[in-house]
Amino acid sequence: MGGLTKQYVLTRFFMFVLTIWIGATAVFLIPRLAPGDPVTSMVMRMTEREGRVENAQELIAAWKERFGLNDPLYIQYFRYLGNLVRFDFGYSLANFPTTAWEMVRPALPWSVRLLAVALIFSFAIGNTVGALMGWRKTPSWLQNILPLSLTFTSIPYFMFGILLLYFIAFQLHLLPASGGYSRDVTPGWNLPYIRSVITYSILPLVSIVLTSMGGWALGMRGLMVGVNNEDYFLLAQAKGLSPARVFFRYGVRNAILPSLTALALGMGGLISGSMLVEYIFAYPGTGYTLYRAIITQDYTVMQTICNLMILITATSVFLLDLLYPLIDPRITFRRSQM
Amino acid sequence: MIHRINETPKILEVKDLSVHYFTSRGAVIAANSVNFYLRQGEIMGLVGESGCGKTTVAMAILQMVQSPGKITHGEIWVDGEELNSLSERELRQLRWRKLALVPQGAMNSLNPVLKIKEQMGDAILAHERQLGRATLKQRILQLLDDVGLPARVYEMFPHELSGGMKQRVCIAMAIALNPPVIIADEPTSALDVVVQRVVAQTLLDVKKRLGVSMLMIGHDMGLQAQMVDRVAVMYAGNLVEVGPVEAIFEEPLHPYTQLLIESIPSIDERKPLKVTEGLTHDLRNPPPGCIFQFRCPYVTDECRAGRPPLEEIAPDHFVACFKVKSARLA
Amino acid sequence: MVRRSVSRYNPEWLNKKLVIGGSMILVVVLIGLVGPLFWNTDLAYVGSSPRSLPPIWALKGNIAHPLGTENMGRDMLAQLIVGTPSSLKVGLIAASIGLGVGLVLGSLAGYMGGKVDNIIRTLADSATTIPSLAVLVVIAAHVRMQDTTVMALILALFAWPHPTRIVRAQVLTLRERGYVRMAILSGANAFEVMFIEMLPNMLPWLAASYTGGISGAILGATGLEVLGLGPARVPSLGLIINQATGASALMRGLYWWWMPPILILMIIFTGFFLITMGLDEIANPRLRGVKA
Amino acid sequence: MATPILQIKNATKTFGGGFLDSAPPLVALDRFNLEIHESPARITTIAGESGSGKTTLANAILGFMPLTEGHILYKGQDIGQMDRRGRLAYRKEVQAIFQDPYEVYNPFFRVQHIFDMAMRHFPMARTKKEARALIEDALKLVGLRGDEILEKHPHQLSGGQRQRVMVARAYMLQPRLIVADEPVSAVDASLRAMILDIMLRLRDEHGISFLYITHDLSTAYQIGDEMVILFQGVVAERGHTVDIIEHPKHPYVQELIASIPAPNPKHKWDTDIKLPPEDATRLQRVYGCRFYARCPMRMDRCKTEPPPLYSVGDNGHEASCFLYEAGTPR
Repeated sequence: MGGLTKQYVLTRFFMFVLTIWIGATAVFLIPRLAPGDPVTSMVMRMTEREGRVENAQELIAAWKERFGLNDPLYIQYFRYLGNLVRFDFGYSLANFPTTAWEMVRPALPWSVRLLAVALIFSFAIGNTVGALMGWRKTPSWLQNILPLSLTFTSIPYFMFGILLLYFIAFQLHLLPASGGYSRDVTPGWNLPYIRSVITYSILPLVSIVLTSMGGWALGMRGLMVGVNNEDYFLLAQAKGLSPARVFFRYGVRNAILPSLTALALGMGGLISGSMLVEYIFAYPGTGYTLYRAIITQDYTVMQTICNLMILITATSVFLLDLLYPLIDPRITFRRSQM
Repeated sequence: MIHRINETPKILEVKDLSVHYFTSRGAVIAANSVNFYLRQGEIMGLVGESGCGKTTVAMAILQMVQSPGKITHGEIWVDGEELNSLSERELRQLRWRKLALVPQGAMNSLNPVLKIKEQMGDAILAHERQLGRATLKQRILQLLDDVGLPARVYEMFPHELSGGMKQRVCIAMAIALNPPVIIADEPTSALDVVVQRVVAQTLLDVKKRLGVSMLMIGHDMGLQAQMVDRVAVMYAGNLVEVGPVEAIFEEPLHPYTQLLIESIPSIDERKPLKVTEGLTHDLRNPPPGCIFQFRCPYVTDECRAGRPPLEEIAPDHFVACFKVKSARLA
Repeated sequence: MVRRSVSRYNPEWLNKKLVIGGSMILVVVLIGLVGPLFWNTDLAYVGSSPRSLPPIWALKGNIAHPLGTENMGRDMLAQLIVGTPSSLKVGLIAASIGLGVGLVLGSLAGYMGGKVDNIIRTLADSATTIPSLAVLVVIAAHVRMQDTTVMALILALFAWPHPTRIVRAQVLTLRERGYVRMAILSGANAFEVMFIEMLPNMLPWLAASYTGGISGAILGATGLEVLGLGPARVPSLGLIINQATGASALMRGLYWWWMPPILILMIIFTGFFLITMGLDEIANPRLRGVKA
Repeated sequence: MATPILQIKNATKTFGGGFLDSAPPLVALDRFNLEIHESPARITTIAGESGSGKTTLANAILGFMPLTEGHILYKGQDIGQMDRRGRLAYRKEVQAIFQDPYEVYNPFFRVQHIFDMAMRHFPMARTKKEARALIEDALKLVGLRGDEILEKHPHQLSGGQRQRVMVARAYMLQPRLIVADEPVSAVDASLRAMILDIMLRLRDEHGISFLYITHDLSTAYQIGDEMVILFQGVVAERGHTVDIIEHPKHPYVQELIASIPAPNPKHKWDTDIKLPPEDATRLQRVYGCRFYARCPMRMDRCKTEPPPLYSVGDNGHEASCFLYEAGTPR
C-alpha cells in the first residue's frame, strides 16, 4: 500500500543523520588532515595578506588553548559533535564576545527566503518548459521558442549575476545593485519596506532562476519524452481524453516524480551557488556573511554557516523524502504484495 | 467448404491502407495497401510474425501511428465514419466511444500512479461529462464485475494487481462505453498460459454479451483458433490471406499460411518437426513481384514479375497468390 | 584480436552538440597552449606594466597591452593566457581523480552487492546532497594553497559521488545483460568482464559524467577564487574576478578587467555543457531527435 | 552407474527476508533434486510458469547466482567450491543458450567476438587457422557460413541467425550439457522448428544432453525426454514427457495442459473453467501445498501439510499430490 511505513521513515531518517554527520565530519577533519593546524595556517594567511602579524607565535598558542586544539584529536572531535547537537557553535573570532550563532542568525531568514522563492520559481518554470518541450503535441511555434529559455543553463549563477549587476544596475540603473533593502526605509511590516525588499531581491533571484531552470527543463524534457512512449500514455490518448488531461494526468504527473528526487539532490548545489550570488549582490544573507567571515578570518563563523547549510539541505531532503510516498504510491510498496 | 453469402454489415473497413516509417536510411513500408473488413459481431484475427506490420495496422486504425511513421494512403471506416479525414477534435470524440483498445503487454498499460477508479473514470467522463459521482462509481463497479474482478479493485493501484487482473481491468475499461469495435493488440502476450486462458475467455464472454466486434492482433495460432471467426494473415506489410478460421486451419491456401500452420507445435501428437528456411527481404527494398517469393517453395517467374492481388476466391475468403488463383481457374 | 569500431557502428558519436562543445573547449585550450608563444607571460604579475590602461579599441588604448591593464599594473592578456589553462587543469585533475575513485567504488558496489554496496551507495547518496561550496570554503580557508594542484585535490573530495553512482547503476544493469553472462560462460574473469564487456558500453555515461565533473570542479575552483580563497600568487580566472570586484571595477566601468575572464569561463562552461548533453543523447538514444 | 555429470541436491533459493526487508522471504526454489547423466544424451525439460523457479534453477546451475541451501555437483564436485581451473573445466562442459538472441551480443563487438572469447579461455586451437576451422565447422551445423556473419555486427543479423550463432558457439566448445533457457520463446514460429531440430540433432548425433527450460509445454512435448514441472519453486510432477503431457496427474498440471490453446478451431475450450482467484496465491506464507488456493480438488490437509512426491506411473512418473497417496493412480 502507499503511504509511509515505519521502515521507510527510519531509513530516510538514518540518511538525514548520516548526511549531516558526514558533512560535519568533513568540515572538522579535512582541515586537520592537512599539514599544519588550522590556527597556524590562519595566522600564516594573515601574514600573507597583511605582511606581518605581531606576536604571531603567542597568538597561535593562545588560540590553540582557547579552542582546545592541544587535546587529542578524538576528544576535539567528540566535543565538536556534542556542541553541534546543542547548537553551540562557539564564539566568533573576529567579534569575540559575540557567538558565531548570533553573527549568523540575522542572515538566515534572508537566505532561506531567497532560496525558497528561487527554488519555487525555477522548479515551476523549468519543469513546465521541459514538459512542454518533451510533449509531442506541443504546438510547433512554442517548440521553437522554448529552447531559448535554456540559454543561460550552463552559466554559473554568480557569473550571470555579475553581468546583470553591470548591465541592469550600473549601466541602466533599473534596479538597485547591492544590499537587502533601501537605507531610506525602516524595517518592519510596512509597505515601503516590503516593496524595497522585493526590489532588492529581484536581481539575485533572477540570476539564480534563469540559470537554474534550464537544468530542470532538460531533466523534465528527457522524462517527458520517456513518458510519451509509455503504453499508459498511448492508452490515455486512445481513450479520447482531452490533450490537457493526457498532458497533466498521464504525462506530467508521472514525469515529475524523478524530478522530485533530483530536487533533493539539487538542494546542495543550489545552496552553494546562491552563496556566491549573495556575495556578488552584497545581499545580507549567509553567503555574504560567509564572505565577511573569510575576509576577517572568522573561522568559527565559517564553520557555523557551513554546518547550517548542511543542516538546511539535509532537512529539506528529508522532508521531501517524507512527502514522496504520498505522491508516488509505489515507493514504499513492499515485495510481499507482488 | 461452406459457400454462404454473409450479409452481416461491415462495421470496420480498412481500404488500401499504407503506412511508411521514414528513417534516415530510407522509408520502411510497414503496411502496404492493406484491405480488409470486420463484420458486426465477429472477431477477426490479424496474425503474422514479429515486425510484419500487424501492430502498425492496429495503430493506424486508431489513428495513433507514432512519428516517424505516417499513414501515406488509405481510408479507415468505422461505423460509417472515415477516420483519416476527421479533425483532431472529432477524432477525440469518436475514440473509445466507437473504437476502444485492449493494449498489448498488460504490465505498462495502466498509469502506475493513478488508482483504477481514476483511470476508468477518466475514460467514461471524457465522453459523458455530466455523469454524477454515484452513477460513475456504480458504472465502474458494474464493469469490474462484468470481467470477474472483485469490487476492491476499484480503490487499488495497478502495482497491487497481478498481470491477468490488470489486463481484465483493461478489458473492463474497453467496454465502458459499449463501443461497436474493440482492437485487441496481443491482449494476452506475456501472460502465463492459465491466466492467458482466463483473460481470453473474459474477452470472449464480453464479446458474446455485448455483441461487440473485435480485431485481435496476435502471433499465437492456437489462441487464434480458439477465439476468432476469421483470420487475416500478414507477411512483411502485406495481407496474403484472409479467410474463415476453419478454412485457414484446415486448408490454408497461401504458402505462407501453410508454413504458419505447419509450424505450430502440437500438444495432441508427437510428430517430426518440419523445418523450412528462407530469406526475408530488406524491408526498405521490397522486391518487385510477390512479397513471399524468397521463401516460397512454389515460386515461378510470374511471381517475380508482378505482385499477386488479394482476391476473393470464396465468400469472405481472400488470397494473394498466383498459384492458388490458377489452380482455382483450372 | 578484439576489434572495436565505435566510429563505424555509432555514427551518433558525431553528435552536433558534441562537435560544437568540443570546438569551444579546443579554442580555450589553445589560449593556454599557443598564447605563451606569442605573448610575454611575465606581464601577468604585479607592476610589470602601466596601471589601469584601457584596451586597444578605447580612447587611450595601447598596442603594447591590447586588452588593457588593471590597477596593479598587470597585463590582462598575459593574465588570461596564464589563468585559463590553470582553471582547466584544476577541473581535469579533480574530475580524473573523481572518475578513478568512482570507477573503483562504483564497480565494487555493483559487483559485490550486499553490505559493500549498501555502504558505498549510502555514502555517495549523502555526499551528493552536501552543499559542496560551503564545505570547500571552510577547508580552503585552512589549507594553505600554493598552487592549483592542492586545490584540485580538495575539489576531488566532491568529484567522486556522481561517477560512483553512475558506475554502480551501470554495473548493476549490465551485470544482468546476456553478453556479460556469455562472457562468464566463456571463462572470462571479473576483470575481463568489467573492462572488455562492460566498460565500452559505459563509455558515453562515463564521458558525460567526466565532462560534467570537469565543469563542476572548475565551478568550485572559480567560486573559491572569487571569494579570495584560491592560490593568491598565480593568476587564475577566478582570482582576476575577485580582484576586479574587490577594486569595484564594475562600478567604475573597468569592464575590460572583469569581463574577459567571465567570457572565457562562459565559453568553458557552455562548451562542457554541450559536450555533456551530446554524450547524454548518445547514452540515452530516446533523447535524440527532440528539439532543444 | 557412473557419476552423473550434473547432480542437483536439495537446491533451495530464498530471496529477501534481509535486515532491511519488512517483507517475508520469497522461496523461489525449494529443495529441488535432479540428476543428469552423460549418456545416453537426453533432453530434460524444466517447465513452469513465471515465478515457478525455473530461471532461478538455470542461474544457479550456470553459477550466476549462489544457492541459499543445497549443492550442485559437477562430476561429484560442488561447483560453488571449485578453483578457477575446475570452474573452467565445468564451463567448457556445461554451456548455455538464452532466450533473447539479441541481448547476448555485446553491441560493441562484431559477431566474431563471441567465438574469440571462448577460444581465448578454452585451449581448443593452436593457430588462427585451426580456430577458424572449428568455428566454420560449428556454424555449418546450424547452416551458416563464417564469411556471411563473423565480420558483421549483431544488429545486422536476423533474429534466427543470431540464435543459431549462439547454438553454434555452444556446440563449438563440445559440451556434454547445454542449459537452454527459453531458447525459442523470442523467435518466430517458422524459425522455432529449426532451432528445436538442431537441438535434436545435437542430442542424437553428438551426444549432447540438454536442460530445456521453458514455459511452453508443446515444444517440450515435441522434443523432450524427461520432464519436471515446477509450481512456485516446488516440483508438481515429474516423469517422461509423453506420460505427463498425455496423462497429467497433478491438478495443476491438468489445469495447465487444459489451458494450452489448441490450434484447432473445432476443439474449442471448455468454457466452464472456473476462474482461478489469481490474486489469492502469493499473499500469505504457504505451509502446505502451494497450489491449495487454486486447487479444485483440495482437501483440508493440503493447507497445512506439503505433499511429497508419489509414484503415479511408469518411468519414474511422480506427482506431489495427496490424491495419489495410496499409490493408486486414478
